[in-house]
Amino acid sequence: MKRAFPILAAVTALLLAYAFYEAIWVAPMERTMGDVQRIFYYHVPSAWTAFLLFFVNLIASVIYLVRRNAKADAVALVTGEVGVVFCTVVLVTGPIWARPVWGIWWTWDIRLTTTLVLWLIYVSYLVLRRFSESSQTPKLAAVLAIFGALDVPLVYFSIWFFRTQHPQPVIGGGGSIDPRMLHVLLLNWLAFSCFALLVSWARYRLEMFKREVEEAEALESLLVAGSGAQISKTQIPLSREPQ
Amino acid sequence: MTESAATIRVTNLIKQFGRFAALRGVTAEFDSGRFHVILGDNGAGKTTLLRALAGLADPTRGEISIFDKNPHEACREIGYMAHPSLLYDEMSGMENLRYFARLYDIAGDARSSEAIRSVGLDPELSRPVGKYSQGMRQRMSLARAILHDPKILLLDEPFSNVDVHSAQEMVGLLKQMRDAGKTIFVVTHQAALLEGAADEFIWMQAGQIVDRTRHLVPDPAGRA
Amino acid sequence: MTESAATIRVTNLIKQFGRFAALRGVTAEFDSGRFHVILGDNGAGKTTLLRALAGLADPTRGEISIFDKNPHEACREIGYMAHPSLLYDEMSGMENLRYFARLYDIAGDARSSEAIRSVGLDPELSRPVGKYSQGMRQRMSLARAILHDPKILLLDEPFSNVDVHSAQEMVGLLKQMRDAGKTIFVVTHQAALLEGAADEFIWMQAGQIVDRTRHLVPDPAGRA
Amino acid sequence: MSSLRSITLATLTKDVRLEWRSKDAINSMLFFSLLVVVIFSFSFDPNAEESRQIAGGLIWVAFLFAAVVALNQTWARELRNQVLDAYRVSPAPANALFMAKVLGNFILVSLLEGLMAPLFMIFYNLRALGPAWQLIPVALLGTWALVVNGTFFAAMSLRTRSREIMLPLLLFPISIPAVQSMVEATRIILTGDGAARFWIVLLLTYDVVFTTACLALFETILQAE
Amino acid sequence: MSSLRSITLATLTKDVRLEWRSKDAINSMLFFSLLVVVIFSFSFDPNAEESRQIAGGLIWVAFLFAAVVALNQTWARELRNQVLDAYRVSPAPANALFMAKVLGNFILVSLLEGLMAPLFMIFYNLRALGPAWQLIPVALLGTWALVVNGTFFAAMSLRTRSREIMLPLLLFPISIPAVQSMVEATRIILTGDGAARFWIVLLLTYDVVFTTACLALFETILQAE
Ligand code: HEM
Ligand SMILES: Nc1ncnc2c1ncn2[C@@H]1O[C@H](COP(=O)(O)OP(=O)(O)OP(=O)(O)O)[C@@H](O)[C@H]1O
Ligand SMILES: Nc1ncnc2c1ncn2[C@@H]1O[C@H](COP(=O)(O)OP(=O)(O)OP(=O)(O)O)[C@@H](O)[C@H]1O
Ligand SMILES: [Mg+2]
Ligand SMILES: [Mg+2]
Repeated sequence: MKRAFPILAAVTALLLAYAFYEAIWVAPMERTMGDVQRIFYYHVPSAWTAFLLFFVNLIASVIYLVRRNAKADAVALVTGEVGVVFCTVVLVTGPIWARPVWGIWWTWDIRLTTTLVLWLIYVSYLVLRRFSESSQTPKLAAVLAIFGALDVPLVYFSIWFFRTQHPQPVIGGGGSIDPRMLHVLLLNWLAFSCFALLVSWARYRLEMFKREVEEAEALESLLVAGSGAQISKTQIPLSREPQ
Repeated sequence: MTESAATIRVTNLIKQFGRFAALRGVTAEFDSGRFHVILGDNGAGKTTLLRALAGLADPTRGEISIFDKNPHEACREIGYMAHPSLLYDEMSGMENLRYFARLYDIAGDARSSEAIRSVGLDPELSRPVGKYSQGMRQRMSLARAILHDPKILLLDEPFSNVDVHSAQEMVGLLKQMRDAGKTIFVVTHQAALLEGAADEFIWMQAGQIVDRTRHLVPDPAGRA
Repeated sequence: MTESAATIRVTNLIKQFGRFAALRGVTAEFDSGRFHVILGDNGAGKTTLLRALAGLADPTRGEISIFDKNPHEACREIGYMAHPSLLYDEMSGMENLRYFARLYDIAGDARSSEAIRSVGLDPELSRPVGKYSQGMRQRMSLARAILHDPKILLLDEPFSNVDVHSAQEMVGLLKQMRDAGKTIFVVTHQAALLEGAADEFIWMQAGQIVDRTRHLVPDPAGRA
Repeated sequence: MSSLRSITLATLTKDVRLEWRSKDAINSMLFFSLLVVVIFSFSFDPNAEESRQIAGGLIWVAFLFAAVVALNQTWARELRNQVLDAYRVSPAPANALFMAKVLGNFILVSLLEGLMAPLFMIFYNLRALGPAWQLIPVALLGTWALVVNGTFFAAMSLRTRSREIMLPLLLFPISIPAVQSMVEATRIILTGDGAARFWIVLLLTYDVVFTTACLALFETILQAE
Repeated sequence: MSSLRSITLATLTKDVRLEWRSKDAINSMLFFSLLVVVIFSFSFDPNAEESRQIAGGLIWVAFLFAAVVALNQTWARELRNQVLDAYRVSPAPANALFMAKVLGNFILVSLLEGLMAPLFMIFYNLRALGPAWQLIPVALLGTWALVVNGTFFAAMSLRTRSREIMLPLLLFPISIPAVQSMVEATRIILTGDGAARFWIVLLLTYDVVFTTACLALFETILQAE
């Protein structure tokens, strides 16, 4: 187990490098959009990875609520954080791509809007975690995660009627794509997933470590650290009030 | 005094607030029908222990069993009184108790006025609780805790701000309740008030129970 | 003890809340440099009297003169401690005092940490006051009251919720301050704590001063 | 079950009575909404055609913000003297408290809407070209959607720093589909082009889903200390 | 006088520090602004010509909302544990407290405005056709007007019994001239037809008059128990 982490790190680095090479030099150039289209290999895998992470977040949150398992909570926290990062990548690469091909940075299109709302929901999740003062933050956060997950399909329906400008889904959506592009795309996705796993894992270990340290510190901080007990360190005298 | 079976069992209770642990492994058993007094310095963890027993603070680790149930399930048997009054400042005492009686499914006002009278206040007082004097508020808070006639009373400094005469009456009331079979826990810094009345004194220090004595001894064994 | 001139003069003080009068004509003179203890049942009007002296409650009728000034003008000479802590829950003790020091135009942190240390707390404690235990908060509140080294101290139940040992230390502190020439008023229900220390016991009942005694007599004349 | 109903009722009665004594929430809401109407009427010449297009948005944004102001105070009273603890140690079901608070807020916000809607109609010369009666289910369902989630998140933000600002942060992202449906439905009804049915059904779904979720999870929130 | 300044500063620093406790405060405010803008764009089609017409009104509604949320909690902190009493027994001048609160709210609301305005500009494709720099004095003066009266009335509502009905009834008519000036000035600047000078001067007058009045009367309000 100890050795799995460096191995994963090495594999991820190799995969990312190879996928980068494939995306930039090997994949065929798109006819109408030109080289800008290569952003595709980062845009789409990021989106898929973010979805995956948010899904894991939901599962972990449910597990936490049922089992009260601290590990599940750490997983939820970590996937929330990393998911927001990947979602941000989508929201940044999207407009960068949109500007040259559509001529605008942003439009209220169904796919764009759902992504934005998804991002908003999970940012509010992180804000709650950051601002909570309760020792029960995990519970509150898990509940919010479930609310967020329930909201997503509704968001999707509520903007169903927006005219769309964004390409249809590649897989299962009936769109057609050059198989070589698809190959590169899937490769990139694999690399991104490994990367996400790697980062989440590191973050998870850090989080668990932080909690252990906190607990140890808590139990050690004896009376001197705690209260105004210095003056009465010696003994608690009894009341001598005559009644 | 008959030794009854332990009804409250606390096992290795730890309560952590961030970097600080207010309870560091409390293990104890308490018999029912007895009058326990919890003593200790400021910050020793007495309030935290009481809140855990009342089911208000989920312990970080450890277990509490009350009549073999957890504190939440046993909530009907528990009466809790805290530092803050746990009353609505804008309503009169009677209105407050009437509302809380509904929460415990107690019908009629009889029980509410009985509770108010038993702490030496007047059920007719129409002033809102926010305008009571500190000691009156404290007593009304006790009335709220005993309203549903619980088997276990958890009282956090019930005598602070109460005048000596009324405090003695409150002790009398508690003694009566103990004799009627209730289990009573009182946190206080005025232990002398309870010298004759209490069955056991429990000493806390730095988040742990350091000693339990039958009488109020000046220097209980085992204390540093 | 030398008899100094009366520095606080209260003349026929009446404080009315709607239909109810909490003070019904209090007339008294208090000498400076003495330690006064105000005793009385709950609702007797002790807190109301103290608030009037501090300038927080405008009397309905009657006059207060402190060093021949009204309480507002004399505010620099008065230190007031109340039931509620009068502290910001979100700031640490030191941060609180640092702020209040600014209000009194006291420069530097030295005085603040001195005040905190004198009530037996640690100026380094970084926890916000809201997370202190009840007794710790009470002591910090006393530290706030003595911060600007006032000539007159008005303390409303300073010992409630404070553990016995610390209470005795607080009494010691007050005795020292009295010896340094301060005038001290303490409202309390734990009069026994002050038996040796206080110069005078003032008994209130139903909004009036009914007796003033030198010693803590069990049943002072004039009390029902 | 009967205890759920009776406790809900008791809590609701108490809240209404206390609110009636102080009138805190209704006042700040009223003031806010009046100013909003005034601001809009200054900033905008009510030309019938245009106003109909955006009136739906205006009205609902005003109500959303007013509701947030009111919701922020929902739990304030329970926090003073920690009365909430008294509720938590009692055997009363958490959901009774929740339902009472939701109903209280619902009444309050509906009342406000009842007062404000005519004002809006007058200021903007609005007349619905579609079936006007549909505005009523839209308003009721929409208000419920705002209030049920708002009450829930207000309870959640009790345990956080800077409570007041937390509520919109949590509430707005989750409310987007509801707001969208309310606005669209209102616009369709006012302009009369198209049918609002889809939006009403969506709103209903939203209400059902989130009311269920809130009832299922409120106990957890309440007991989290 | 110097004590007025130093105590104002001390109080302001304390308030800002408490607001600022967490570095996340600014982030959460940014997020809040983003949410408000997003909610608006769900309610109004930002591409529509009409919504640009009322953008001035929209922006001020959003700011007003932020201000009300901020004002509502101005005194809350001083009331908990009755810290206000500690201020009242101290020799510190009442106006120092008032100025500190006003400045604190002013900074908070201005900051939010500074964050929200660019977002509005982007999402609504706004571009001022008149002299854009004038928006800055309008925003500053308008914010000051909202905040100075808002803080004063919030303090007033802490004490008086009759405040219930008084508060909205007083504050509302008093605020209308300010609100009208802000909105008109903004509209004129955005559309570019006419000069906003009259409104800016009106706003300035309003600010001067009410700041003076508040400073003259705050002591009375504070000491009333
Ligand atoms: C402006 C912000 C944009 C955002 C927020 C965005 C968001 C997304 C998301 C979330 C996905 C994954 C959806 C899914 O698989 O269901 C996606 C996929 C995709 N995006 Fe974008 N996008 C943006 C702009 C663009 C632009 C400008 C283009 C190119 C014209 C583009 C082309 C694609 C393509 C080809 C896919 C893959 C189709 C698929 O499998 O779904 N996107 N985008
Ligand atoms: N929510 C909290 N967060 C952080 N620390 C806390 C919290 N509540 C209590 N503490 C700390 O835990 C310790 C024990 O507090 P507790 O209130 O149980 O003391 P106590 O024995 O009741 O004291 P007192 O006699 O003064 O009431 C104190 O040092 C206190 O500061
Ligand atoms: N703001 C108020 N409005 C109405 N009545 C009040 C108000 N403040 C105090 N009272 C009443 O005045 C009486 C005296 O109150 P006060 O607080 O002075 O009593 P006290 O002597 O301090 O009592 P305790 O020992 O319980 O603190 C009480 O009956 C109280 O209910
Ligand atoms: Mg305690
Ligand atoms: Mg008192």
